[in-house]
Formats: sequence, structure tokens, C-alpha cells
Amino acid sequence: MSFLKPKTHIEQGDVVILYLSVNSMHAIEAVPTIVNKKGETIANIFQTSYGSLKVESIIGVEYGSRVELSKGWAYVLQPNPELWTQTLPHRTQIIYTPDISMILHQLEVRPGAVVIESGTGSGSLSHYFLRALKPTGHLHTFDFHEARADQAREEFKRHGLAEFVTVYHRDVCNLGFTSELDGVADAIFLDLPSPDLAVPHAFKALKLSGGRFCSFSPCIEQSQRCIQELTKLGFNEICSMEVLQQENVVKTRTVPVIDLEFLKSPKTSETPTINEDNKANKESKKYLTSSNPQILPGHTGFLTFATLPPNIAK
Amino acid sequence: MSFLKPKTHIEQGDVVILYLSVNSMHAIEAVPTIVNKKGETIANIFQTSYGSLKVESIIGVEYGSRVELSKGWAYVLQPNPELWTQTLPHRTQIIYTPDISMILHQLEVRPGAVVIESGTGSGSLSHYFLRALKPTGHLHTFDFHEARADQAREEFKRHGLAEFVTVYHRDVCNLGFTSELDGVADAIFLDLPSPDLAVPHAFKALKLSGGRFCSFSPCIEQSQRCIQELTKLGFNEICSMEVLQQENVVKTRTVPVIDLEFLKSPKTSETPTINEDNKANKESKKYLTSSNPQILPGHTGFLTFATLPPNIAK
Amino acid sequence: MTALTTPNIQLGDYIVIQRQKYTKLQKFGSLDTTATLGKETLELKSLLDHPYGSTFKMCVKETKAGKRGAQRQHTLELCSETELGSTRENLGISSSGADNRDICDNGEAQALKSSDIEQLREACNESSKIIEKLVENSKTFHNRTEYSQEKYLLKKEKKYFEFVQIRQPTIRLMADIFYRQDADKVMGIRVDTLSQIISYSGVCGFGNYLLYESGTNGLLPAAMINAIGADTEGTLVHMHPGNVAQKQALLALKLPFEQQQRCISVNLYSVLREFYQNGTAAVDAVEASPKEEVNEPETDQPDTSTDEQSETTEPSTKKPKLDGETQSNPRTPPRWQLENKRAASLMHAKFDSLVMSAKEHPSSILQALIPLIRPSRPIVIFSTCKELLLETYMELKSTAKVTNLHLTSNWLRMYQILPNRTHPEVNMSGNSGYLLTGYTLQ
Amino acid sequence: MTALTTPNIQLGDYIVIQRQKYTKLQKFGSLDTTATLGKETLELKSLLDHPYGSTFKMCVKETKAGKRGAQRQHTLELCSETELGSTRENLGISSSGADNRDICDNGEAQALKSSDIEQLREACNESSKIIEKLVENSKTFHNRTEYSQEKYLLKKEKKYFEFVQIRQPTIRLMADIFYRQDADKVMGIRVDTLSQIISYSGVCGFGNYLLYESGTNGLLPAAMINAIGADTEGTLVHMHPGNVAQKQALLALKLPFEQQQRCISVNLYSVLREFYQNGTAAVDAVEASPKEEVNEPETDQPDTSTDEQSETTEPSTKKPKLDGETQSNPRTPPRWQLENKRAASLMHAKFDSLVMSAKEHPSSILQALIPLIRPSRPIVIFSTCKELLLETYMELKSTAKVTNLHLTSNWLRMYQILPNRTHPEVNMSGNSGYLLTGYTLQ
Repeated sequence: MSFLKPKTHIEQGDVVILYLSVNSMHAIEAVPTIVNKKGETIANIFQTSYGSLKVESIIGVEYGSRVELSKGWAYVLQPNPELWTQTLPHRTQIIYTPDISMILHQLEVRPGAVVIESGTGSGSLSHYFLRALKPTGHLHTFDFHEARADQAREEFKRHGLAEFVTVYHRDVCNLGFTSELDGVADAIFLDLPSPDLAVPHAFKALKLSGGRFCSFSPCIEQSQRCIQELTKLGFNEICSMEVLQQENVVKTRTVPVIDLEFLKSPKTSETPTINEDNKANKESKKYLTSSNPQILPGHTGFLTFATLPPNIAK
Repeated sequence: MSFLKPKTHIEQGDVVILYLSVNSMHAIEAVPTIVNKKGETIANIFQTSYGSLKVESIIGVEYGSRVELSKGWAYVLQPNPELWTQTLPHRTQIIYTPDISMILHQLEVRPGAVVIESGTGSGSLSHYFLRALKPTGHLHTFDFHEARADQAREEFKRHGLAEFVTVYHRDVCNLGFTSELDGVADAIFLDLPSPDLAVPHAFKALKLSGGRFCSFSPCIEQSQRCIQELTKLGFNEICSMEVLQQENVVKTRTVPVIDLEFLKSPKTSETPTINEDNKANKESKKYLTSSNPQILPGHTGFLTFATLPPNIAK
Repeated sequence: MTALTTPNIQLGDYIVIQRQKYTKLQKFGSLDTTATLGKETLELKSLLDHPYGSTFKMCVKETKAGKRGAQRQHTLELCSETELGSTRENLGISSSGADNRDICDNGEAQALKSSDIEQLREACNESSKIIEKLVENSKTFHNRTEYSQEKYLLKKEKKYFEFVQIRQPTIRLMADIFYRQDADKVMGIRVDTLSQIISYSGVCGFGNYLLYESGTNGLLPAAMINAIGADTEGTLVHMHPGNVAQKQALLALKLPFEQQQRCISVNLYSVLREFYQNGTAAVDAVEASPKEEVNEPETDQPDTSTDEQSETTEPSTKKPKLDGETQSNPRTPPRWQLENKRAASLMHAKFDSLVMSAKEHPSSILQALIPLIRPSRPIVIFSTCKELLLETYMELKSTAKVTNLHLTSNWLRMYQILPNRTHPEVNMSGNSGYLLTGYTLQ
Repeated sequence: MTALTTPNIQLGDYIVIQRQKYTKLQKFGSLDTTATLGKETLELKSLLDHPYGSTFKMCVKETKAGKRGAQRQHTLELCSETELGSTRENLGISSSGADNRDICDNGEAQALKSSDIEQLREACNESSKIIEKLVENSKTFHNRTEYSQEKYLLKKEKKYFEFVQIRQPTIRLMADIFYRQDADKVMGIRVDTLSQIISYSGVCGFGNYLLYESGTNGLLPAAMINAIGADTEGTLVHMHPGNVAQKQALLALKLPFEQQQRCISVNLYSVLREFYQNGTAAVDAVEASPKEEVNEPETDQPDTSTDEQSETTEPSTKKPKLDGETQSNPRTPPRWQLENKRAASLMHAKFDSLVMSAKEHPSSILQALIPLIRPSRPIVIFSTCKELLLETYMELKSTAKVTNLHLTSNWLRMYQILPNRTHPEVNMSGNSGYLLTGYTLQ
């Protein structure tokens, strides 16, 4: 229930982010016992690279606290869509915070917005939509994969978000977003292999007063076809972009500074010995600097945005 | 004649780079007189934003010297392909040093190489090819625009490069590179609206022992069609890339550093007056930093490279 | 959001005027208000009561000789959907040359003289007509490649396009306008970075949020209160170093009163003094000479902020707002004092995240504000100067008060996606600025 | 370049072994030489005298149990063109599902057990056969989307592909190999940056060039002497801080002797002493204890260089080269002294450009070397640490000895261009390093 609003202490049933290091964190459920494969109820012990955690011990602890592991320690953080995106069980390729942030901004999602999303996938983006539109808006999210839709529905319930979201198992390319949703949406997001097939349905589902559209596609051809369809139906402000985030790794670099002046004077018995030379010409300077990691994300997808203007006859 | 090799002093007839500032330079010809519109021979006076230069005065001057203008001064630099690219008379869209450098590297151009280029355009890339392949190689450069081919031919002569280059006025997409060039090229470069049409001709012109191919295209569809054709003809190592250079503008930034600690103590008659407060809490720190210009080149073109393997039957 | 009908344009509204891709934020203050788009001056009175999203035709009323060519004054006329449509389609241009080989750019390609064009412009008021004439009289147009034709038409269309659309300001539209007009006005916060500030800060309909910014024309507080939403329980304390907060973007959003009330704008120095000293000196502070307190922020603020303040387009609401209140109600505390008190009580209760965009070195401000943030909460610090964030990163790292530190920046590339002419746009923005993010610890 | 026939593989050559996209530089030192590609060991003897560019088939000779699965030893057999060809075509796969909706990744998709696959691998030696079997036995393959099928095939092909091509080392191939294997080996000089160093330095068949580098496995001097070319009049003085120059890439190019001779590799300290003191102390220097002079570079060199030296793959030519010469010809000056003399005379005549890639702070080295460059000549300084170049920029700016200063870096994005699957590659290299360029003044 830890996704609804900021809270201070861990309650039983909360999803908690166990933060070990910048590259290692886990989402765990704060329940004292679990049922093992044999059907026995046993203490919930979570294993990490720094040893085990008796999960019961964190219930009632303040978020942001340090908790002891058998071979070290970790921090317990309240989950949010950013941390969840980094720890969630991947059921599909997911979209990450830089693209998601642009999607929310361009779709102008704010409390009260009605948003349609397809597909639900691993629910990473759904959590962002829900944070942005609750408590007065609603998310309708569609997936053609039944198990994924079921899992997502379960997850939203456990996360305390059920009342703001409806999960559908449905092939929207062929069947559309159901007639109940005609003219209800402020914004529509598509992450589909053939977004162009769903554009006419998006057109119908957007409000008569207009709305915003986004499609995320890994390949340029998908965007090309999608844009053709958008243009045909009278969408405007069509634009496509890529957002790529770079990490800047902060470090202190020690750089040797050498002196070459001493070479100008000939070596005589009066001049310093080589060892003294070295001392003189071997210094170093420290620099606070940063560089990108050797490998960066070079492409996530093309984001295509468009506006359906108000009062277009459907 | 100043393009052939490094030289120390300006001779009559040299092209000279008149360097005023990082954003202002001119390529001028070191000739004492010119013929005006009336057919009269007059002194060659060159006008700049810092006043005029009597061109005769620079003949015999050492390259790298400072020369006086009527309202300031400038440096005279020996031209090279980089400086020429920044100052040449634009007859077409040109390719710049970052892309060109990659082209030369990937085409493995070195002294002795035989290179075919189409189109010649403004001759910017040609100058790079010539620097890299002279004195033992040869450049065959083609343009379908007769005036451009003539201008380029003239220019190479004036620059002292004529013996290393042959300029052709020819529509290579339809007519190919002439049968004389069958099997002579180590490398082929295409900058054409429909590179795919010239690929079969490139295939014929490359040596039987194989060679390298490059096509530069602004639009992805051109690269797509070009790659289809390359694949069909048995080229391998096909790869496409974009190179984008960023300028880092170096500057010193002064950042105010404020102190907020003084706010913790209540104001009494004993505490310093506001003016003294300000003195205490207004400091600043200097940072040597850099940033990109507000607008950067976001796209020049897609570079597609490929290898023709040895001994492919033609 | 919930209204199914689009609202109408009202006097006092900020409006976004769009002409092709150019957009401008304008206050529609009175019926006499005019807006200037390059050489065109538009009389806005006919916009009144029309729904947002409507398109109007610019009708030349008079032409004055200006310094840089003719300056035209236009009235606006609501236009029908059928009047709209791509100029290209209207002209029905199709035959394009295969390449540019036979074009000589000797300046003689256009048979019409510039005086002819000016005359044409007076005569026929439709851009498509003008462009049609230009095309007819161009000797080279039909020999150009389609790519080149397109460029030509776009250039001409841009110059002669005579429609404007009136749109309701949103964060999205304003972020574009401010950054395009002068990125410094929003401290260099680009759209991708702005969107990530909202994500990383977690600002939403629940919780109390703290923002320090030294001048973004109100864009950052507007974006945050927009994310907090109407009819929710979230609150924003917005600290600034100046005498009066920059609020243009906030005002332009035309938020419901209850939502506006949940954005508490206070001066950094003055509210910190209130906070540190309110146990003992609460009454004193209120009784203290208002003049001195009011002036304090002004003298405290760093050099740059003074310039910043003068950039706001709301001069009428500036000084009078403070002076007026203190003068007319000498016995009730001035509004800024009440806001300080509201902010201080939220500061004692602590916040659910911290966003900072400082012209000053972030370090000392961060030291003062981090104790006001609950544990397990995000902090997001923006700067265009990486060196400042490198130092701040190291400081935070050494105090171990904040974990999961990341220093990030972004590339944003726009694409032209058109049949056979798809490529990234040839220009891109060079600076996204830098974000330092992390989570507070207990 | 001029030979119409491709040269043959000789003993002593460095060769590039390519297996699909993986490439490796290997010295073909003797007929017993083997090369290791992951779990595969290749006997190279059958390469001898075959032309470069030939493709060979890996034929399993024996399989040993290794720590991480079976280690296989292969002989190589020259293979015909017809044996080659895309595995995809061989298999004739075409029916692909429209999307992945019905695929459950429960690990049971492949009916063949890993022991079956291992057995299959022993039995049929052709990767296409193995992959065909895998596809036949995959329950999900034909339900996957084409995109997903492609990924699956590529993954499998990579594992079972049994051909290698032998290529002649070039700067292009080596720059790729070194950077991919360990960018630090070439000081982080990426291909785009390397190509620009060559452009900006203007290095070509005419002129004398000066390079200082503190360890790029010979890539920078090799790239420069390659650009200088065979049978030309250009010369390169290559200064380095170590005891012996790293020369792997230079040796791999197998340049004609006259060209090799025009790359003069000298120790920075030792050649500067020679240069500064040669008027008076020239004879002294030659007479001086060789031992001391030889050791000087080693003790002078900064900490990091020692590690660098040990990374070269040419241990056999290292110490002996110096010691051997000094010992066997006690009366003729050692080769390094002759090289110092040749370099010093070029230094007195001055150079036509300067390239630097220093692990050390470039500033003091630059001060020593800039006087050796003629006016109106390019200087190009590479570093992965921007801060160093910012300082150097400011120093150069203040001395006014160099103009047209630019500090640049690059993005390099590779594209996947395939029908309906075109996009930039999902990973890209994050660091191009920085180039500081300018022109010397009189």
C-alpha cells in the first residue's frame, strides 16, 4: 500500500525498497511470514549479497532508516515509480524515467486526467501515470497478453492504487478501446508493434474537446506509419523525438605533472642527482571531474507526439 | 600553390587565410593587382571588418605572422583543407571535418590510394582526399553540374594540386565512372541524391582485390536503399553511423556563494547591521568551466560504409 | 480537465498566440491590447469569448513604414475550418525536378521584383495566393528537387502565412516559449530536464513539497503546482531570493483559487529567519519594522536577481502588492508575513521532497534546506554548471545524509519524419543542464 | 595499395582474425602458434601462404573439459565461397508470428536438452545444421515476431558460427580492436577522435611531424606514419615517456623499411636533454654511461607508464633491444642515441605540427614542445579529462602563441538499418575524449 502517498513508517504489506548500493536494490514485501513450497508457513527471510534480512524486523521502522543484514546493512526506502522501475519484475521490455518523464510532460497528465495506455507491459509506465493523475483522474490500461494484464491488476491492488485504474485484457489494434471509452480520454499512450493500427481507435477515445497522443516505437518505420495515420485523421502538432539520459560518473583524478626544465642544464657533479631530479619533476594534481560510463544507452525509442484539436468530427 | 606542402613564406599566387577571429576568416589570393570591372589593372585591396589590407604587402611575409589592417590586424595562415572548408566559396551544401575525417579513416585513404568521388560539389572533401593520397595516389572526381566541375578543376590547378586529380563532368548514376576506371579504385565515395543508382558502378570501379565504399546521405531512406543495393552486390562489413562534433565553449563563471547561518541568530542591537550582514553573506567563487553553444549541429548525414571483398566476380 | 467543452477567452487571461510553429505568451489585459509578432501587430479585441483553440485570420488594417520594412496592423477574424489546409495542397504542386543540376543561383530566378511582391501582398490577402504567384514567376521552381521545393515553400509560407491560433497556456506550451525566447529566463531548464525534475521530485496530489529557485519566470513553481493539481491535498512552499516571486507562468495557468493558495511563495532569507526564530521571536518579527523586513530580501539578494526581477512582465503587481498591503492595513500583518508563518509551520512538519534551481552555489542553501526534508525523500538539484554539482555531489557523499546520488544530463533530438525525407533535425539544443538527484536518509 | 593481388599470410606477420563481428589482432609467430577466441583454440599453421581475406572453417580436433564448459581445439581449413552465405538464407525461415502475445518464457520452449545440443555439436560440424535443429525443436520459434526470431538466430549463430576470416591489419581494423578490447590501451582515443587527430594535425606525405604520446600500443604513431605514407618525404618524431616505445600497431602494419625508418621513436627526457645540450655536451652525452642514460627514462617516467609498458604484447623485443645493442657493439653508440641525434636535428629544423596525447598534465610538455613547431602550424592535444584541456586552453589563450583555439568532443552513433527495423543501436560509446586544437603564431 506504499505507493498511494508519502508515508513515514513501514507497515505490514508495504512494498519496501531495500537499498544496498547504487547498483543493487530490491523491492520486497513487508510481510513477516511466507508459505514455502511444502505449504508450510515460515519466517520471511530475504537474501542479499550482504547477507540475510529477517523481513519482520523492518515493520514499524521509519523509511530512510538503516537496517542490519547478517553481513552488512542496507537502507529501507519508500517505493515510488522511479525506484520501482529499477526493481520491478521485468515481464517485458520497459520504458525508463527519461522517456517516461517526457511522455507525462507532453501528454500534460495532471491530477484529474483520464489516460488510456496500451500495452500495460510490466506496469512501469502505469505507475507513473497513476502518480500523476490520482486522486481525481483515471487510467485505463490495456494488454493483449492475459497473464500480464492479470499480474498488473493484482499489483495495482497490492500497491493501493486499484481505485484509480482499470486493467483490460484486449487486443486494441483489432478491437479498439471499448465503446464505453469513446470520447473520454485526455491523453492516449501507445507502445505497440503497429501503433498505426490503433491510431483510429485513439482518435475515437479522445475527448471532443481534443487531447494529446503519444506513441513509443523502437524503429523509425513504426513512427513513419503512425505519423501517416495521424496526419490522415487530422491530428496536428505532430513531432518526433528521442531523449537520451547520460550518467556523469563523478571521480577525483590524480594527474602527474612533470617538469622538463631541469633537462636544460647539463649534468655536472654539482647538479642534483637523478633521484633529486625525480623528486623535483614528479608532482601530481587532483581534479574533481566526471565522465560518462564507457557504454551509454544509444537508443530507447522514438517518441511521437500529436494533438487532436478540439471539435473534430468523428 | 599553397596547398601542396608545408611552406614558410607567402609567395605570389598563394591562397592565404586571413584570420581575424575564430568566427571570421577569409581565403584571399596573394596577388598585388586585380582587374576591375572596367578592365583596369588596380592594386588589390581586400576589405575586412577591421579595415582594408593592401594584399601586395603580405607577399614574402612568413606564414603565422601578424599583418596590419587599416583598423586593426589579422594573422596570415597557410591554408589547409580544414581552413579552406571554413572559408571556401559555397557552391553546394558541404561536408565538414568531423564527417570527412571519418570518411578518410574508414576508406583507409593514404598516400598511393586511388579514390573516386561523386559529386565534387564545392571541392571541400576533394581537398582532404588530395592531402591524404598525394603525392603517389590519384583522385577521380565527378560532378553532373558542368560549371561546378569546371570551377573545381580551375581551383585544383591554382592550389597546386592538378597533377593528382582528374575532374569529370558526368552523370554517374546513369553513365557510370567511365570504363577506363573499371577496377582501378581503392575507395569510392558517393554524395548523391540516389546513391543506390551508383552502387553498381562503384562495384565495377573498385579493384579486383577489393576496396572500401562510403555513401553520405542526409535522409535515412537513401541509406536504406543504398544498403539494399550493396547487400545484393556482395559488399560486406556494411555499417551506418552518424558523427556529431560539439564545441565546448570555455569560460570562467563567477558564482555567488551565500551564507544563511547568520539568520539563526535573532537581530538585536548588538548584532551587526544589515549592511554588515550583507558583506558577510555575499561572496563569490570562480569556476573554469565549459558548455556547449545553445544550438549544436544535430544532424549532418548518415555515413554508410562497406567493404567489397577481394575476388568477387563482376 | 473535467470540462468537456473548451473554455472561452476572457479579459485578463494569458493567451498563447500561435502562428505556424511560432508561439508567444501574451496577456489579454484589455480590449485595446495588441500583440506584436515580428512586423505584424495584432488587435486582440475580437478574441473575446471565443473558445480557446480557435483560429483567426489576420486582416491588414493599416501599413506603416517602419525601420525594417513595412509594419502592418491587423484585425483578427474568426475563420472557418475550410479556410485552413496546407498551402501545398492548395497550390497542388507536384512536378519536381530530379535534382538541382540545372539551377544557377544567380539571383535572377524570381521574375517578380520585391516591389511587385509588396504590391501583391497589399492586393491579395491570402498567403496561398501570394505563394502561388511567386511559384508561377519563379524560373527555377519546377526544376528544383522536391526537397528543395519544400524548403522554398516553407520559407515563403512562413513569411506570408496569415492565420493565428489562440491557445490556453499550459506548462508544455510555456516551457517551449520561454526556452525558445531566452533560455536564461528559465535558468536554462530545457523541456526534458523540466520533465525529469517533476518525475524525480515525485511531486503529486499528496504531500508537501519544497522548491528553491532563483528565477524561472514562475515556470518551476507553476510546473510543480500543476502536478499537485486542483482539489488535492498537496502543498508547495516556493522559496526565492528576490523581493517578489516571479510568477508569470503561475498566473498564466489561471488555476482555481484553492490551488493557487497551496503555492506559498516566500523569500529565502526572511522565511529562514522566521523559521529559526519563531519560537522566541515570533511576535517580535510581526511587530518589527515592516520597512526593514521588506527591504531585507532586496539587499540580501545576489546581484543577478535584480535583473531577473525586472524581466517579469508583471510590473503592475510588483511593488504595490507589498507596499499597498502594509499601508492600507497597518494593523494586520502584511501578506508576506502571513505566508512566512504558513511556510514555517510546514517547514517544522518537514517536506516530501526538495527541488533546487539556484543561481548561487547550491551547497550552502542545500545545507540549510536538507534538514527540512523527511528521510527517504527525493532531492533534485538543477544547475547549468556541472562543476557546482560535482562539488555538491562530493559534499553529500561525505556527509552520508543522502544516498543513491546520480548526476545526469540529457540529449534531446527532434526528428523530421516525412516520406523519403526522414532524418534528425539539423539543429539541436546543446545544453540540457545537469540534475543531481538522491534520497535523504534517516 | 598499388598491388592488384592481395598479399599472402607470412610467418612473423600480425594478422586480424575475424569471426562474425569479433576481431582479434594476433601475431603469427611460428607454425605452432595458436589463437584463442573465447572457448575455441585455433591452430594457425594452415594459414601460411594463403592470401589475406581468405575464409577458413574451424574443424574440431579435440575437446577438453575446461572450467567454464568445453574448450575446443580446432584446425583451420580453407573454405570455398559457396560454403559461405547467410545462415538465415540456408534455413529459409520465413513464417513469423505477428507479435509475442502467446509466448510464455518459462524455460521450456526448447525441447532439446543442453546435453543433446552438445552432442549435436560434436556430430554436425556446421552451425547452420545446429541452428536448424534448434529451430525445429523450439516450440516458440515460429510464434515469435520476426524481430524476435532475428534476435534468436543471431544469438545462436554467434555461438555456433564456425568460420573465421584472416585479414591484414590496417589502422581501421586495429583502432576498432584496441578500443573494443580495452579503451585504456589506446588512452581512450575513439575512432572518430583518432580520425580527427589525423585531419587536424594535417599529417601527410610532406613535412615533419611531432608526436608525444604516453602509451597507445603504437596506434597513434602507426596512424601518423600510415598517413605519411610509403615513398614520400614526410617524417615523424615520436616522443614517449617510457623506456621503450610501444610499437605493436606499428609492427602490425608491416610497413616497408624506408617508411619505418621515418618514424623516429625517442624518450621525451632523453631527447630533450640531447636537444638542449647538444651544442656543448653532444660528445659528452654519447660518452656518458649508457647504463645511466638508459635507466633515466625509466625512473623519470610517471607511475602509470610502467603499467602501460607491461601491457605491450611484445615482451621479447623490449629489454633485449636496448641491452643487446649496447652490449654487442660497445664502441658504436646505441641505437637510442642515434635516434636521439636524428630527432634533435629535426627539432632544430622545427616541425609542421604537434600532436599530444599525454597521461600527464599536457601543460608543461606543451611548453617544452611548442617552441619546436613552426608558425602557422596546427597543434592537436587529446585528453579524456576535460579539466586539463580547460586549463591548457586558458594558458594558451593568455600567451597568444596559438590562435583559433577550439575544444571539441564527439558523439558517434551507429545505426541498424534493416527493412522495417531501422533505429540507432541501443548501446553507444559514452566517451570520445576531448581535442584541443589551434594554430601556432609567429
